[in-house]
Amino acid sequence: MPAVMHFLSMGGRGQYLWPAYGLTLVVIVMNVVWARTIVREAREDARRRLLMDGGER
Amino acid sequence: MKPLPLTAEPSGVDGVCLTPRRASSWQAATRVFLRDLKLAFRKRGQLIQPIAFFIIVTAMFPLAFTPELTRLREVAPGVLWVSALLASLLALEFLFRDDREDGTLEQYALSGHSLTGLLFAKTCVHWLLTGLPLALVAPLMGGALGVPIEAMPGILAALLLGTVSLSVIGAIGAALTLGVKRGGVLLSLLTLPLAVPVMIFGARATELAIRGVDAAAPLYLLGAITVLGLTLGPIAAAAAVRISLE
Amino acid sequence: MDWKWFHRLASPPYIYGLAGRLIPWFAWPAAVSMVVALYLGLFVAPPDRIQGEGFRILYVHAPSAWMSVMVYTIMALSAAIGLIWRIKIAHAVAASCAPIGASFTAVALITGMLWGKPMWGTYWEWDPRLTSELVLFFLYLGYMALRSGIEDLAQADRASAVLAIVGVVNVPIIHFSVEWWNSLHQAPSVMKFGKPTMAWSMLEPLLLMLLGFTLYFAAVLLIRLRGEVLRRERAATWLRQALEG
Amino acid sequence: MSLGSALTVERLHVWRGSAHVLRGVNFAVDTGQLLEVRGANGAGKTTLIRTVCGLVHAEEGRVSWRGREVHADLAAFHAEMAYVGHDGALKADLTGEENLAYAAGLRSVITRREVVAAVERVGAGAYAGRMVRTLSAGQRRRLALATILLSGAVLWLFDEPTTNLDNRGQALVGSLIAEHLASGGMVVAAVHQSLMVARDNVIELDLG
Repeated sequence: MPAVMHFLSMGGRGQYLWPAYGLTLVVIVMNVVWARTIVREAREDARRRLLMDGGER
Repeated sequence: MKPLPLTAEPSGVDGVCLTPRRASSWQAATRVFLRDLKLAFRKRGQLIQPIAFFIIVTAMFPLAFTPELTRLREVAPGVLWVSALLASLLALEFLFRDDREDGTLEQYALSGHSLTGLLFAKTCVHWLLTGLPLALVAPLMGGALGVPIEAMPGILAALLLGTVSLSVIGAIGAALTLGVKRGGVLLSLLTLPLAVPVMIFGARATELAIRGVDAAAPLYLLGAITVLGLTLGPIAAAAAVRISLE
Repeated sequence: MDWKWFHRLASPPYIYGLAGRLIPWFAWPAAVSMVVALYLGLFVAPPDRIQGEGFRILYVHAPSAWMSVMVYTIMALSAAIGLIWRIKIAHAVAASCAPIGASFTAVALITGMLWGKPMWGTYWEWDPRLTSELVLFFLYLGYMALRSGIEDLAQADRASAVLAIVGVVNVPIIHFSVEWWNSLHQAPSVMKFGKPTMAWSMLEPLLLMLLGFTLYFAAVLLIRLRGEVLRRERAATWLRQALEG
Repeated sequence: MSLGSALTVERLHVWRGSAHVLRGVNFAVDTGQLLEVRGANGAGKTTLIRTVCGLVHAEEGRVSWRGREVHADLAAFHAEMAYVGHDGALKADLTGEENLAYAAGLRSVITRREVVAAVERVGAGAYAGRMVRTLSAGQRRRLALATILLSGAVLWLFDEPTTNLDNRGQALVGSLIAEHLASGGMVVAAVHQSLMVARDNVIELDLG
C-alpha cells in the first residue's frame, strides 16, 4: 500500500507533522473534557452549598 | 461649647482651636514620601541589600563563565540587566505589604487624596533606595566585566531609565499580589514578562554603549516605555490596592 | 443611566440557560469546518515550493497562534467590562478564557518548534514569533497563578482583571520589542513561502480552520461559562432550578 | 437648621464571598448623634463600617452623605470622615509623635503644638516619644484616638474603639466622643458593649 506510506511520510516531514496534528487533537479534546469537569464540579459544589444552609440565602 | 453648624470643622481638642487647613494632594504625597524615606533609614541595614545582591549576582558570572575580560564584555549587558532586574524585584514584595498589615494602606485609600499619587510617592522611594543605587553601581560592576571606562555614562543612562520602568511595573505586581499570602515568587512571575521590552531595549543600549556606538535608538525606545509605565503604572497599582482592601 | 435591560440580560439564570442552548450551535459548525479544513489541508492543497509537504503544519500552528492572541484579547476585554461595570458574568467569561488560551498557546509553541526543526536543526530557535508566543504563555501562567493565589473569588476576579488589562496593553509592545530585537540578530523565520501570496487552494483550508477553531473556542467557552456562573451564584432558589434543569 | 440627616444608609446588602453578611441595613445619623452597631462576631459590624467608608462595595442599597450618594464624590466624603480600625494604622518603627504627625499630615496641615495637645488629651504624653514597636496594645489604641482627634473630620467611624483599653481608657473614649458630638460631629462605632456616653443622643443598631 505505497500510497498510504507515501501519504504518511509527508515528504519526509511526517515525523514532525503528525505529532503536531496529534497534539492539537489531544488539546482540543482535553479542553472539552476539562470544561465539562469544571461544570460538574461547580454543580456538586452548588448542591453542597444548598444543603449546607438550605433556606433563601 | 455651642454646637457648630455642620459645615464648620468642629474643634477636636479642648482649648486648642483645630481649624485644620486641608492638605493638598501634593502635600499628602510628599508626606508619604518623607515618611517612607524616614522609615527606610530607620532600618539602615536593609538599604544595602539590593546593591549587595546585585554585586554578588554579577560577580557569579565570571566564576561560572570565564575570567577572560574580552569574553565577559560580550555578555556584560545581559548580566548587568538581569541582575538589576532581579535586585529591584527583591525589594518590591514589601513595598505595600507592610502598610497593608498595619492598616496604613487603608488610611491612604480613605485620605480623600488620589491613591495613585500616594502610591506613586511610595514607588519613588523604592526607586530612590533601589533603582538609583543599582544604576550607579552597575557601571562599576561593568568595569569588572571588562567594560571600558568610556562606556560607563551610557550604561548609567540606560539603567537610570530602565530602573524607573522596573520600579513602576514592579509596583503593579506588588499591588496585585497583596491578596496572596506568599506573593514573592508570584510577584516575579507577573512582573518579568512585563519587563521584557525594558530588558531588550536596555540591554541593547548598554551593548551599543560598550561598543562606543551611538545608543540613541534603544534609549529613545526605553524612554518611551518608561513614560508609558510612569503614566499607566501607578493607576493600575492604585486599582489593584483598592481591590485588595475590599 | 438605567441599564435594567442589560442587567436582566446579564443575570446569571438567563446566561446559564442561554449558554446551554447555544453550545450545539457553535460545536457542530466548528466540527464540520475543522474536518473539511483538515481534508482540504492534507489532501487537496498543493505542497509548498520550498517546504514541500511539511508546510501543512501551518494548518494547526497558525490557528493555534491566532487563538492564543484572540482569546487573550477577549479575556482582557471581558475583564475590563467586569471591572468597570461590576458585572460578574464578564469575570466568569474572563476566568473561562484563560485555560483555553493558555493550552492553545502551548500548542502554537510546540507546533512552531516541530515546524522549525527541519529548517533549524534544533527544536528551539529564538525566532521572533516563537519568542513572542513564549512570553504570551508566561502572561497566561501569571494570570492563572494570580487567580488561584487569591482565595476570595470576587477579589480574584477583580485583581486578575487588572493584570489582564495591563497584559493586553503590553502584548503589542512585547511583540514589537521582540521583533526589533530579532531584527538585530536576524534568526531565520519559520514561515518562509515560495510565493509572496498563498494560492487560494492553500489559503482556503487555513481560513476554514481559523473559523473552526474560533467556533470551537466559543463552544468550550460557553461550557466553562456555565460552571463559572454556578461558582459565582448565590441565590438559592435559582440554583436549585439550575441543578434540576 | 442642620442639613437633614447627614449620613443615611438605605437597604444595604453586602455579600462576603458566598455569605450574605448585610441583609437590608437601614439607619440615619444626624449631627450630634452616636450610632452604636452591635451584633455577634461575624454579624457584619466591621463590614458595615467599611462599606459606609466606601472600602467595600455594596451589591444593593445606598450610602449617602449630606444627601448625596457617597460614590458620587468619594474624595469629598473621605475628606470629611476618619476611620480607626482594629490596627490603628501606626508604623512600628516610628515614634508615637512621628506617627501622629504623618498620619494627620496626610489630611491637614497641622503644627507640632497641635500634635502635642492631642497627645496630652489622650493621656499618651509619657510614651508618645517612644517607638510604637515598644508600646502596649492599649497605648497604641490611645495614639490611634489621637490621630482621629487631629483629623478634624466631622464623621468619626470606629471598629471597636475600646478594645485593649482599661476602664480609664474606655472613659476617655466616652469623653472624646461626647465632646465631638457636642461640637456638631457624628460618630458611628461597631461595639461589643455600650460606650460611656450620655444615652440620650445614642442610636443602637443590632445586626443580630
